[in-house]
Amino acid sequence: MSAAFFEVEQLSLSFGGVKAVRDVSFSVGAGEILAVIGPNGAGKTSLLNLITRVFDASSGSIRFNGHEISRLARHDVVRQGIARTFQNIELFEGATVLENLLLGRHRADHGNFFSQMFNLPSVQRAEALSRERVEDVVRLLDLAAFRHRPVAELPYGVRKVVELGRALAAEPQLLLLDEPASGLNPEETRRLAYWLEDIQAELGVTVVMVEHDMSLVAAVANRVVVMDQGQVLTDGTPAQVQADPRVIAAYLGT
Amino acid sequence: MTALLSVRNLETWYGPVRALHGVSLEVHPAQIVTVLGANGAGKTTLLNTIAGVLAPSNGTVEFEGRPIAGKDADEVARGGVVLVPEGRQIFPFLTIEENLRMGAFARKDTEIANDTDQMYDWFPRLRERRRQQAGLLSGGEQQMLAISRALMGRPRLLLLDEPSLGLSPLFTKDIFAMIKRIREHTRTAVLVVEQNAAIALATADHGYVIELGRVAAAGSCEALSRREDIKEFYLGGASHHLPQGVAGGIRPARRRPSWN
Amino acid sequence: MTQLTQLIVQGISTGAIYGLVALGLVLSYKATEVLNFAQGDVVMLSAFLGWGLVVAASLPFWLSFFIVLGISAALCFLLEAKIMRRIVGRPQFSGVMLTIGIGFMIRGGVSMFFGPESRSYPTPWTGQSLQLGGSVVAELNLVIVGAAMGVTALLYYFLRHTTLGIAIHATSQNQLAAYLCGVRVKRLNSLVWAISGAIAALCGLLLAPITLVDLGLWFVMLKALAALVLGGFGSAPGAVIGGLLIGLIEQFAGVYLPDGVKDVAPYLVLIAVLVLYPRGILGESHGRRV
Amino acid sequence: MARYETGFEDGRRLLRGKAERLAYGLLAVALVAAPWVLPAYHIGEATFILIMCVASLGLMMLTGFTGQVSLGQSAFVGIGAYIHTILLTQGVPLPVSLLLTTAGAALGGLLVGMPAIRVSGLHLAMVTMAFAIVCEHVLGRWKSVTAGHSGMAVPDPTLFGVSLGGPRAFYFLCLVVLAVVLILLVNLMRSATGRAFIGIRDSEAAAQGLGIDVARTKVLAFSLSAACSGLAGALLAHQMQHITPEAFGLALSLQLVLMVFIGGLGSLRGAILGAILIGLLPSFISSLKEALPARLGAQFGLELFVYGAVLTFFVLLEPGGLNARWVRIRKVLAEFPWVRKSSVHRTKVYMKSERYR
Amino acid sequence: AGVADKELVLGTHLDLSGPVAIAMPVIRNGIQMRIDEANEAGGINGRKLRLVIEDNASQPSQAVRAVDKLIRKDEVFALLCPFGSGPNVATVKKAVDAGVVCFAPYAASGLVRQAAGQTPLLFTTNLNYDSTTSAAVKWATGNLGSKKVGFIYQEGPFGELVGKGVKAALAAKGATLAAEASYKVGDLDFSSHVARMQAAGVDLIVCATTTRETIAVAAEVKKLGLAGVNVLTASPGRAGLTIALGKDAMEGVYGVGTWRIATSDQATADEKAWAENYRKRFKAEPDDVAAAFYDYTSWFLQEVRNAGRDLTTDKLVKALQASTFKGVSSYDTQRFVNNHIDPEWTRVEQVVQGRWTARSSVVDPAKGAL
Ligand SMILES: Nc1ncnc2c1ncn2[C@@H]1O[C@H](COP(=O)(O)OP(=O)(O)OP(=O)(O)O)[C@@H](O)[C@H]1O
Ligand SMILES: Nc1ncnc2c1ncn2[C@@H]1O[C@H](COP(=O)(O)OP(=O)(O)OP(=O)(O)O)[C@@H](O)[C@H]1O
Ligand SMILES: CC(C)C[C@H](N)C(=O)O
Ligand SMILES: [Mg+2]
Ligand SMILES: [Mg+2]
Repeated sequence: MSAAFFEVEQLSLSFGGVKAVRDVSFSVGAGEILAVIGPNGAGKTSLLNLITRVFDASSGSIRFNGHEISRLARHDVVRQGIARTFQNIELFEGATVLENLLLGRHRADHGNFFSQMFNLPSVQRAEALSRERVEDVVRLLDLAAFRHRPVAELPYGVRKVVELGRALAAEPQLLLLDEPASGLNPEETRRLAYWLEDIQAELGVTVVMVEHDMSLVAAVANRVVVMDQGQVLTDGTPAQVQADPRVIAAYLGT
Repeated sequence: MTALLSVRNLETWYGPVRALHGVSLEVHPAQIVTVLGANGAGKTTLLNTIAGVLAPSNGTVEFEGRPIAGKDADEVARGGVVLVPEGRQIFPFLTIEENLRMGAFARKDTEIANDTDQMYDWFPRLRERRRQQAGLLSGGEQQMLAISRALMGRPRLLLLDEPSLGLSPLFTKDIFAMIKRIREHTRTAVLVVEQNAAIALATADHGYVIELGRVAAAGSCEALSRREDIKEFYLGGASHHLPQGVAGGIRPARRRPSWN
Repeated sequence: MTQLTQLIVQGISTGAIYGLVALGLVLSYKATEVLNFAQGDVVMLSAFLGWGLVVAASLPFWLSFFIVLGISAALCFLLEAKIMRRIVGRPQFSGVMLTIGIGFMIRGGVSMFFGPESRSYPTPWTGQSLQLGGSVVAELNLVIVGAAMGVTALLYYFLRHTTLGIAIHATSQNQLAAYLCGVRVKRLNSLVWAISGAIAALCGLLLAPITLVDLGLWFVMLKALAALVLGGFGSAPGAVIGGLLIGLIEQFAGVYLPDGVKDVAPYLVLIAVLVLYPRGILGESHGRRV
Repeated sequence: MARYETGFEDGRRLLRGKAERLAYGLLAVALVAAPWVLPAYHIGEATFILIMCVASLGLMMLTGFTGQVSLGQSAFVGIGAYIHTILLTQGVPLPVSLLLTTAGAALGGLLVGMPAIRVSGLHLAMVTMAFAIVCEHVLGRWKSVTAGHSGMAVPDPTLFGVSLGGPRAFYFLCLVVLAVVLILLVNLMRSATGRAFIGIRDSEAAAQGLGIDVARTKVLAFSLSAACSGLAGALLAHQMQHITPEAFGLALSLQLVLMVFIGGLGSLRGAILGAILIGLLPSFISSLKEALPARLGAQFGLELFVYGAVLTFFVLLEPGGLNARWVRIRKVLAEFPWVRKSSVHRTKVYMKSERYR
Repeated sequence: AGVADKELVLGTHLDLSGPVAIAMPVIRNGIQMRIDEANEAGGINGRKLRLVIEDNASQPSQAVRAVDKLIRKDEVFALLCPFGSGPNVATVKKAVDAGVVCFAPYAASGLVRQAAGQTPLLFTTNLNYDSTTSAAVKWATGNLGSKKVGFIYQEGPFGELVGKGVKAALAAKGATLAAEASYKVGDLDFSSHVARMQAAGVDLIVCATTTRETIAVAAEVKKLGLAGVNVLTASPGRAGLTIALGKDAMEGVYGVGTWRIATSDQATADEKAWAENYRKRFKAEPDDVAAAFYDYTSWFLQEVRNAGRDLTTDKLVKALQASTFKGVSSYDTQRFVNNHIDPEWTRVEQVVQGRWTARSSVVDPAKGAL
């Protein structure tokens, strides 16, 4: 598989003495869903943080669509078409669901500062367009009932969905999800699986997702990368890794 | 046998919103009880109300025969009911060691050092990092810390709000095994809210299902696991967990666009 | 040479006062994350109370000293228990707003009760000075430096090495979790405010002989704030270091820099330090995980 | 009062429904008619409040929406007042001078904002406060430009040869400026930049993750709020007729912050309500003094005491600020016959550390 | 405005809540005492007097609003002894433009006059800080042999003006200031100011300071044991209050006296009666500043009476311009020349055994000795 859509090579990161990520390499083809699994503290979140430039990698490269992105400014990563969710949910607590979703579209063209101040017709059109796109997301994720609710008072599960919606509103080509199913019950996890399939099939979005729920991974992932102690332990199809004795010993348990 | 914890008709509001509509449940000594329910059903609200984090506007909570409803959380905790809250409430700028020390804040005995060692044995990851600021731990590591901090308080009733959140499958199994072990050793009763209903029902003795702030079903875990509706909603379908590919399962119908 | 030592000695003793006031701020900030803008007014109030007891009620100095410490501690205890507690859970700056309002009330109240005139009263140290290595030091200055060092050492030990001290840190970082650990959060917070009130009273009683008992005493707050921030919010040794630094800067800028620079020198340093070290000199650095 | 949206634009509309259009129409009429109804003294007070509204709207941008507390706003008001006065004495026409002043203050905000955004929270409050102290000092010392502490007389505002110095004319000048500022800010807040402000306030990590350039947006907010404050300063100069550096000291900064907090963070209406309350306080207190028995009324410090008491009262009573109370009242009015007793159920609250942001 | 059938409304603004509030009670007492006396005697020309006091907190901006209220809402006839250079400079024009007489502001007269522009409605009684201090410094260089002069001053108009006087006096002798150090209102610590003086080796420290600061400087000089260094304070620091508070620290300090201290041993019967009256009214020791403001109020009311029953601003101004006055605190009879008090009687005094004691003869800096 040459000229992969998204590719990480020899990526490393350490905090003082702690080597959180060590020489991690993998690649994802366009439209694939890649799951990253591994024990707690294996460095999965750190890996996502490296990709979205929260941390500077001590070495290695990240290529997306043929561009090297490991030196971009943090806010420029989105412009490349990468959006993410957070393990501990980072919503804008003081805003409503709708505003959160609209914020997801920050990178779309909404006119410059002055035209916004004067609310020029171009700005009005852009805003209406954004709202339309956001409504698509609302429809997809079934959030209509919560549209005008402040996120601060939503239950955990809904908040997770809103965060997913916000990332989708950015119309990314690559979606990074950090434990999207944590806190969801099996029924809800199943809904999530459908959404992920839709996202992949209808929107053509590539997904890299960190997840502990093996049922979800088994259901949607095309490929799985297993990490342990900052390193890639193995990779393969869900069935392959689930059968790997090392994965069972370190991660799945018997 | 009298109940260790008995909750009767509990009602809790968030400002104008009623989240619990009169919930009753019981936990007996050395019993493991699980509470299941969809998102927003009110499970967290229930545990928080029992622990004194929220104040009920109606109903009673009795622990070892003493009423504890409406008391402050610290008093409830000192009385032997310790909650591991949703969303890992650790002390981010204290070290792991200090976090554990805070867990034993109300204790005066000399066993604290022993217990700390015990925690480190159960969670070796924490020993490695014990002088590190807790806020820098990974999500799962923080969850381990939250659980072990609660255990440091030697509770007689442990309230767990989604302990498996963010834990690897292996660790989830470990945690539930541990709950059982602790119960065996110290006869600590446990009330656990869990999304992973399969493992919760396998571990617990008794279960409650909460829907929209009311108890929708209750019974022994075996009985609950056999019920079709529970299999469907909480155990993820009858036999297989998730459909393989788009073909499997029944898709929920797409909603039409709605405006309000 | 003597000029130099004189300046250093003087700088340290003024700085110690700033540091001492800042220590009170550190405490209440540590426990409740409220930056107590009324601290300066409590300092002022204590000085007036001291005058009331020593001059108006003709009590012996040391008796008055402890009574004032007690009154001020009780006042701050009540302030936390009855007022500050009501804004728990609101944005951090609400505390600042509230204490500003309370500070105004204290200042207005003192001025209504005692009248706005300045006054003075004798202390065991009034007018005593001694030669120290060729420079003159007022005894009072030594007392101040001693008090600042003593209080800092005590606080440092208390906050670092006692379980209760750690509980104070814990409470401010995650109040809910502290409750769940069985910490009597409310009582602890009030207690910490009481200690901070006692420290404020100490400052007031030590400042009065230098500056007169005066409504303007609360101005010391501005310098204390600068000291607090410079040292890195919420660090007891940091506050004292910040205070000493500001004291010294003022002295040296006052003598060696062009006229007028002295008044802004501490603030210029403050800006420079914070822009370079956004968390202050001894501020704890903590990343936030996402 | 359920509202139905019938198109994507409806979500952004400013005035919804007949009732609202009517209410704001009446308000506008009242504001225009006021100078003919009110006695001269009250026109002056109203003008002062209009000016304070402009300044507090500026600070609301920064503190209420972007979450950056500034205790240094007085500096920008001062800078605005001085630039405007100097330009006017140089013969620059009023509208040009107002624009240049706004631009100048914005530039000032930019220069201060760039280093200041490195710190946040209370640290930022202290840095900006230090800046305000330094700025006041410089205004007092830079005698060749500012005439030092003796201050400068401010020329009367004239527009195309017509003097706007009279109470009525000046009232209208301020009213127009406030209206323009308000409309521009409302527009901004309902578009992408406004959302970005809120995003930064609530979660910098997420904001960055969505492609918001946090540093740039913060500096923008700084600059914008400085521009408003500078503009307010220009008007304030006319209101004072004689400006001295002390007029732009810490007390003014505190007042502005109080307006924003008591009005209710994160709402433009709050900024205006806050400005009205804090702006009216001094006259309220002085009339209170006359109403009190002479012995009490003549006490020194009564002003301060009452001022502090009112502040304390409002901070304690109105967690969400005046704006929240307004919203609640409006809701009750809208649902009138079916008034529901809500929020009788007190919930416990816990302090959330803001250090861990 | 302000003249009703049975009432005459007067206004003033003082620093009731700001940094100089300490100095206000005596000022207010002085004014109030005279007004109460007049009212007790049945008012003036059949009108009772009502004084509206507003707070300016020493803030020009607040003063503007206070004056606005006094003029527009209370519609006062005149402003009587409003306090502070900053507040007065900022508001005087507003007042006189509105046709309100501004009488005896306690502020740097020259600056207030400059701010007011050409107007007959402003009457200043406060001796110019520059000319009076200048005279005192000249006296010191002659009589104390001071060679190197240092200057500690409050930032603001008051300090600047005193500085002008000091520099003028030195320039006349071909000298310059050896060192200067400023402070802001509210500063508590003066050690660095005095250290700066010490470093420059001065033998006379001129202070443009008020009560607290004067004491602090004197105390610091004492503490350091600076031999042969004299302290000379401009008129605001030369007050009974300063000694009452500063006690021993003030011993030996020189001051620029711009009014007589009515409570001295050589008090006349009138003055003794006044002092007794003051004690009775306020249950406090009489104060020289109170006496001065009692006098200014007296002078004003004297001319209100002379202006007659059909009182107008014009009439009052004419009456004032033609008036002469001698009160409990004046060295001798004074009048208004160009609406400023004349002659500007001054003398240098020193604290001896807890009392301000004359050291020079009484002079008018512009004209010579009394
Ligand atoms: N800022 C930091 N400073 C120090 N150590 C850190 C920091 N961030 C992460 N670590 C450490 O790096 C390791 C990897 O953390 P990471 O969050 O990537 O794990 P993870 O694989 O996402 O685990 P989990 O499944 O529990 O979320 C952890 O052991 C953690 O303690
Ligand atoms: N702070 C709050 N303010 C208002 N409503 C709230 C608040 N917290 C929870 N709720 C509401 O109370 C109901 C119960 O919430 P709760 O958090 O107890 O659910 P849960 O069963 O724990 O859900 P989850 O599985 O997602 O954690 C929900 O409808 C939620 O919207
Ligand atoms: C009168 C003096 C005390 C000085 C006063 N502050 C002034 O400005 O004039
Ligand atoms: Mg993780
Ligand atoms: Mg929950």
